[in-house]
Amino acid sequence: ACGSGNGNTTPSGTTQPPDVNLGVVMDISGALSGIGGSLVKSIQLAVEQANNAGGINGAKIKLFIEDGKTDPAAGFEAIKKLGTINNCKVIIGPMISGAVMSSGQWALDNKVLLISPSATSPDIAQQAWRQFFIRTATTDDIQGKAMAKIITDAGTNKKVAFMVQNNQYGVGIANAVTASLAGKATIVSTIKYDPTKLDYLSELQQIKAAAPDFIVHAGYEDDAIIVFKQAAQLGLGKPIQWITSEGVKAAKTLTDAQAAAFMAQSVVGTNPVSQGTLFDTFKAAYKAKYNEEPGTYNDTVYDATNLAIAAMKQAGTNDSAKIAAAVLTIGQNYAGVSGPITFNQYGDRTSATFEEWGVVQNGSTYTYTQIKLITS
Amino acid sequence: MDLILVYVLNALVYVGIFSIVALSLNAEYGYTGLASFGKVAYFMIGAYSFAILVEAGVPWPLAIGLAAVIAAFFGLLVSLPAIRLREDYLAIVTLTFGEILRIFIKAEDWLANGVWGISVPPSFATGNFSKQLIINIILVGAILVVCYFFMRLLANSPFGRIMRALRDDETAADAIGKNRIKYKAQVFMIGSAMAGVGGALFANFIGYITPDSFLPIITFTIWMMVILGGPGSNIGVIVGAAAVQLFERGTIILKDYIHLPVDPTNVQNILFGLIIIVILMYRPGGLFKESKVNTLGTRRAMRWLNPSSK
Amino acid sequence: MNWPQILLNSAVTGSLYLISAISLTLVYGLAKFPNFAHAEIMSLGGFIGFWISEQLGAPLPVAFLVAFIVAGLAGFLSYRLIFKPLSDKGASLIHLMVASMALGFILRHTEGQIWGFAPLTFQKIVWPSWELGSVHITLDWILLIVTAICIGIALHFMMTRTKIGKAIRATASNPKLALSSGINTTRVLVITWFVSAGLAGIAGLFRGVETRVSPYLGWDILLPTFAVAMLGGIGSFYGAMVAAVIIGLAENIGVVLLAQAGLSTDYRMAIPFVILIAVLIFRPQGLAKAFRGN
Amino acid sequence: MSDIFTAANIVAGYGDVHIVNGVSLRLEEAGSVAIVGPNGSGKSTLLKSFLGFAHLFSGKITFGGKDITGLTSDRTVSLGLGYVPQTDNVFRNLSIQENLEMGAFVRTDRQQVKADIDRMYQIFPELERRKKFYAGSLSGGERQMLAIARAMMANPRVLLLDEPLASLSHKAAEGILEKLRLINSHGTGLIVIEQDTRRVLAFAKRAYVLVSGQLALEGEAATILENDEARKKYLGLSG
Amino acid sequence: MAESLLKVENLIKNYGGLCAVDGVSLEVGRGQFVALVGPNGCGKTTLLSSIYGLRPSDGGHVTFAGRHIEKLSPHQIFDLGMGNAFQFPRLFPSMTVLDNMIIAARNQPGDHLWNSLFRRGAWHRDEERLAIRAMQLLELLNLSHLTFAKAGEMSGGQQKLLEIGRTLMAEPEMMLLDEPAAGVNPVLGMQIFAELDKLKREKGMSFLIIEHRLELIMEFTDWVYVMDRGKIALQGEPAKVINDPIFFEVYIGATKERS
Ligand SMILES: Nc1ncnc2c1ncn2[C@@H]1O[C@H](COP(=O)(O)OP(=O)(O)OP(=O)(O)O)[C@@H](O)[C@H]1O
Ligand SMILES: Nc1ncnc2c1ncn2[C@@H]1O[C@H](COP(=O)(O)OP(=O)(O)OP(=O)(O)O)[C@@H](O)[C@H]1O
Ligand SMILES: CC(C)C[C@H](N)C(=O)O
Ligand SMILES: [Mg+2]
Ligand SMILES: [Mg+2]
Repeated sequence: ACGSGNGNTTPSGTTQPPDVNLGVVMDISGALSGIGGSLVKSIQLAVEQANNAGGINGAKIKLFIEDGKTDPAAGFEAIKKLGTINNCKVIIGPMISGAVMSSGQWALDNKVLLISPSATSPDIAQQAWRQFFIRTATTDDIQGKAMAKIITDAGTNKKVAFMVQNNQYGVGIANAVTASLAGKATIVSTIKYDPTKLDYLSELQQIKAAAPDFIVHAGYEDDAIIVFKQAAQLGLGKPIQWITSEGVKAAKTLTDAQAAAFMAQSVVGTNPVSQGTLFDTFKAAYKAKYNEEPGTYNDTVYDATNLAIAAMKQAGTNDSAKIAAAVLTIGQNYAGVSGPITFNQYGDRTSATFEEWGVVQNGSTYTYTQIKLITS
Repeated sequence: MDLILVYVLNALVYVGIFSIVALSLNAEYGYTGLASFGKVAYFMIGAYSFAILVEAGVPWPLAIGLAAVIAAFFGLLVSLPAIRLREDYLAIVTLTFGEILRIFIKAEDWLANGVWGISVPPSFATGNFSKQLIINIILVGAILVVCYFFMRLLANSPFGRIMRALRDDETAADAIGKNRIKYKAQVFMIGSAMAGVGGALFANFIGYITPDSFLPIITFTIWMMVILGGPGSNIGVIVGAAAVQLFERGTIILKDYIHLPVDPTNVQNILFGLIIIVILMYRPGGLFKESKVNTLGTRRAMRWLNPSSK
Repeated sequence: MNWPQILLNSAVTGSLYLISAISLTLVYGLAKFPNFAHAEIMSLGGFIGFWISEQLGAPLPVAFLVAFIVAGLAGFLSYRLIFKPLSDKGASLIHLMVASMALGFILRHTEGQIWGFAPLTFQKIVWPSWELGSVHITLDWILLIVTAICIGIALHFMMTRTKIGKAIRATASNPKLALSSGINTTRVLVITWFVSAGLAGIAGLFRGVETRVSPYLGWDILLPTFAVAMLGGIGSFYGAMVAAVIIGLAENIGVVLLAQAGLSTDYRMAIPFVILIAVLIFRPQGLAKAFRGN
Repeated sequence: MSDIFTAANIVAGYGDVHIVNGVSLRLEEAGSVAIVGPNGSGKSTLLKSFLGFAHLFSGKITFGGKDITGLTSDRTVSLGLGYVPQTDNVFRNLSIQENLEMGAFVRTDRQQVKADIDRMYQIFPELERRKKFYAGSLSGGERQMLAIARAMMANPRVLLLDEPLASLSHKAAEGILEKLRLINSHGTGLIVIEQDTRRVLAFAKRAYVLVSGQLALEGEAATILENDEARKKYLGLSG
Repeated sequence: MAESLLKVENLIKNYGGLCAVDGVSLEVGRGQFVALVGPNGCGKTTLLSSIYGLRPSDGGHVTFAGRHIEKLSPHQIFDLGMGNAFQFPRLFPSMTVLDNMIIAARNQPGDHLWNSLFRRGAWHRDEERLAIRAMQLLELLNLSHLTFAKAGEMSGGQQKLLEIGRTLMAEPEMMLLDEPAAGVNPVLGMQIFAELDKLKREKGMSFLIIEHRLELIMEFTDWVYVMDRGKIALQGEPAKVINDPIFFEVYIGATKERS
């Protein structure tokens, strides 16, 4: 028998308070399965740490993990299942903005709090059901501005090409950058690519033909490796400057020597700045447990989980409205591993500091380095 | 309403929607032998048509009807080149059509908001999920009943006989005066329209659709329902739809209690595959046998052979 | 536009499709159904190759060999455990096809369980590359093209000149009659499945070396593979060669045209099919007749 | 004289339906046997059951003194039992030439095989003209010739033929019978199912009349040909 | 000769390089029973299937009941009143023998989707009549014990019979039959030909039949065309044709003559 979050049914023979259920909807399968899997690990890490530290006022946190399948409909189903069958009041997820859009109204109706680590679509900001949705990722708008700034800083009327994933993430960033560049640069080519396809030679060829000064890229480590590798093959580097997104800045990207060498030469990126020491501790713990580097959104999901746990502790009830309020109060200059977190009244992270980063070579290995901070 | 009950009803809506689509595949494949692996395309066309129409202010009952018509139109459009192909080619071409359509919706964001998807305003603004659920149950249930009886009428009529004949040997059917292109196109239109209705109901229920809700896996799921339930049996495919839903949800819930060292999603998919293979191997006709054409002619012939039994 | 480069890219794309299509078409022609699990067999080849060369550190030729053998065994097993029993029971084309999709599921998620869904990249080997004028060319591309051509020719000779080749075609044409001509059809099928799946493994490994390895590796190139096989005429190796060239060209030029027209390059996957349908309407048998001997 | 082929008490059918009920049949060394009977009486089923293509419920089959009950037909063919099915009897997607080569699949004497193929072309000049064509493109009669030629390529000791003369013109039918007579005289035993009863009974030494899965008559072919009842009921030779 | 029903003029059909039908002209009058004979591979089946639209011809004209049909597809030709039975039966193997029969009837109201679904009265009446007719024919063909068996589970000869029965079901004005008696027991073969003859006499139906059994040709046909290598070599009344040296040369022949 599984403990119920209501607190009134107690497994016989135990004196411990009943478990507190925490739901998780991550995309373990589908197009973003690579990320989804690692996010689950970070959540498990956070919960394990919290349980070792005494849980929620003595109660153990019990995780219920569902697969959102990178599909808004499936994500919605997963949320309904967690909310009804498992009686979860708080759910970490869903991972993609689409699933947030499909389940937002339901979350409000049924008073289930959704905390997403990665749904970055600016569209979500204005939704009527925002009371039960909070996110620890900054929206694409903010990053878009930061990326645009690098271009405008370099001079006016530069030629810009886009090479972005054809999903809400990539297109969102492309739109945000385009909006910020309006009148200040010319867009010469926009390629939206499918991140699950593994071959972008022709697309890159096309960009090359447009002879841009800058190429704005939005993607993740996995497709970025291929993009940069093949860009290197086609000689699509200096003097052309690539500007890529935070999704790329993962240790994994640099494991490929060819891609890393190319990045060291021709690629810079933007990234919300994390507070170094906190992130390093998290990274070490993650590495110790899973023997791999944490990737994209692992920091925000870790923060989301910790915020949820802290809020449940503080609210001391199973009332999701109170928990939501608690998250917003705790989330004022909260020291997260993904940097300081401050929510506005909707539960969106207000402006973050971004850095411009690059890649440097040390002997045979490559590492990320901060070039400068971007304040927009 | 009790939460568990909500979940069960919620599952029932899915059973209903997928039953409708499975019935449509039964018309195409079960009776006519058309290997339509583009089911998700018409489901998607229905869903998007409905969403766009409702957004444009068309009342939802009309929008469902129009979604069916639009899907039927596309069914016709695709069928014209496709039904001249061999069955395996037809399967691959229709499968690709589904993929291309999804890419199209993604790429052409002027049409349907591209990767962002469309929100569908609820048909009854109840502002309460449980009420919404009950309305949807009734709606989906009613349409399913209509589709079921429609299919039954069709299967036990001369037209149903022609469908089966096309499945067996289309050249022979042509040689006895049945215009195979016309009949196949008609079947494709019926199937697409029904799948479109299913899509419209889906969009109406879920309230928000994006291209990524329409992956080829949906086609495979529907095929599994038909193969499992029994191609050529209308009751069968509905049972198949219910069984697949039960299986999917059952395994999801079960994994909360049984802890496996492996990823439950993987286990679920592996089981999914195994079940199909086992069914094909040990019960290739599905759980329910294909129903014989039962027309007046059959009964008349029986009396002829056996005049004593009235 | 850098046409020489586009031509070379087309040859690379086409060569990969060619290996994949040839291996698909072997079983397609013989067992008479499109084997969708072909995709996951390709992925398997990629994973095995990755494991051998990246994780165990063996040289790449060894990886190719092992990938061939393991993928071949997987093909053999799938025949023995699934497709043979099914056809013995008289399963229809569609049933076999659905079974192959189901097998695809099983394999894909088994691979996902073992190696994960996150893509893996080959890093040990850095391929030498040259600039010939405006053309960038790498050694792995050359290897791929040469391998594809060799496989195409070798199989063509095998099918038309050798006894086993003819036995394969005889079994494909009429299994019962083959049996009563003294052909051990089971052995013929076993060999064919093994070779077919083995070649799929090689195609998958090439794809993996070129790009990356994931359980979706095969699925990503399955549809164009079908297009090449169908365009060439199932079972025809010269047909497949011509089709691979056509589709390689069409995709690479098509992408350029798409981008110039301001359309999404994702439409790329539609290109082979538009060509295919156009051809099929006028020539339902594809570019060549099935199993034409000469 | 010793029997090269015997079938005793054959019960055979499809699925679990019994079509042939307790039929026994034998063929002497270098003998020839005709099986005739109405449509659907189980003739083809009987033959198929010898080769494993129909379900053999019970009975015993020997060939050259060996028990071959239950062997698959690729084994029996290498023992020297040839078979020409009633339908689907050529490799449609192989050329004529390749069809003939396939007929000789079990043989290893390559030179002799070549010579034999040429011999077949002499007997069936229609085939030689079209030797590079797919068998699927042959006319009904040409196909029938190819089917028989293919089976003869294996140099069988006993040949089972299911309606070899159907669809053949007078000339072609006589030609085939003549050829069969020749190989028969060289020691190949023949079991022939045929609806062209007059021809086949004049040809074979002995005959069986199969009706509803059971033997109605058996004996010397000539005697059966003269049997008034048989002539009327099964042979269509009343006139 | 009776009023012409089918007229073939200079019909040509090529297979790649091979000219299977090489300028054939022939005519079948209303109420006539015409046979087409010739050695194997001379192009008889090809000729019939070109007439019926199964293999579009490469040249020449075909007129049926006053209409040009060379460009039509089989179902259109069927609708004009012709029927065709294949040399190798093409049945609907998963359907019952009865359904194989009923479906072949002409002008069924239920052929239309709308009627099938919503005007059930219309086709119900028709079904009744068709079922009776089908049973009568099945009895004639000795198949009535298999009424509810699947067509695919019949012997070679039975399938042949059903193929013929199906064509009879359509009650066409004219039937093209490709070796109807091949593989059919001679007793039954004779009965079938007698029945066709009856249809000719009572209903004025016309037949164009490919047949190898001379006794049937002699007994039933009015006119014989002899084909050889894609061309009509000879034509005339059966008694005359059979004694013609040309017929003897191309058809009966001395068997070793050509080798
Ligand atoms: N699809 C095809 N492709 C190529 N050649 C063909 C095709 N069909 C038939 N032929 C050839 O055309 C010629 C005429 O064939 P057809 O079937 O018309 O002969 P037929 O007179 O009916 O002979 P039979 O009495 O043996 O049935 C034959 O030589 C045959 O091999
Ligand atoms: N595949 C099958 N499945 C089930 N029943 C079958 C099958 N094939 C034949 N039968 C039945 O078995 C009986 C005998 O068939 P068989 O083919 O042996 O007849 P036959 O004597 O060869 O007739 P014919 O002279 O017409 O070829 C028939 O009544 C038929 O209905
Ligand atoms: C995981 C991420 C790809 C999700 C993406 N940022 C979104 O908003 O959908
Ligand atoms: Mg028979
Ligand atoms: Mg013929």
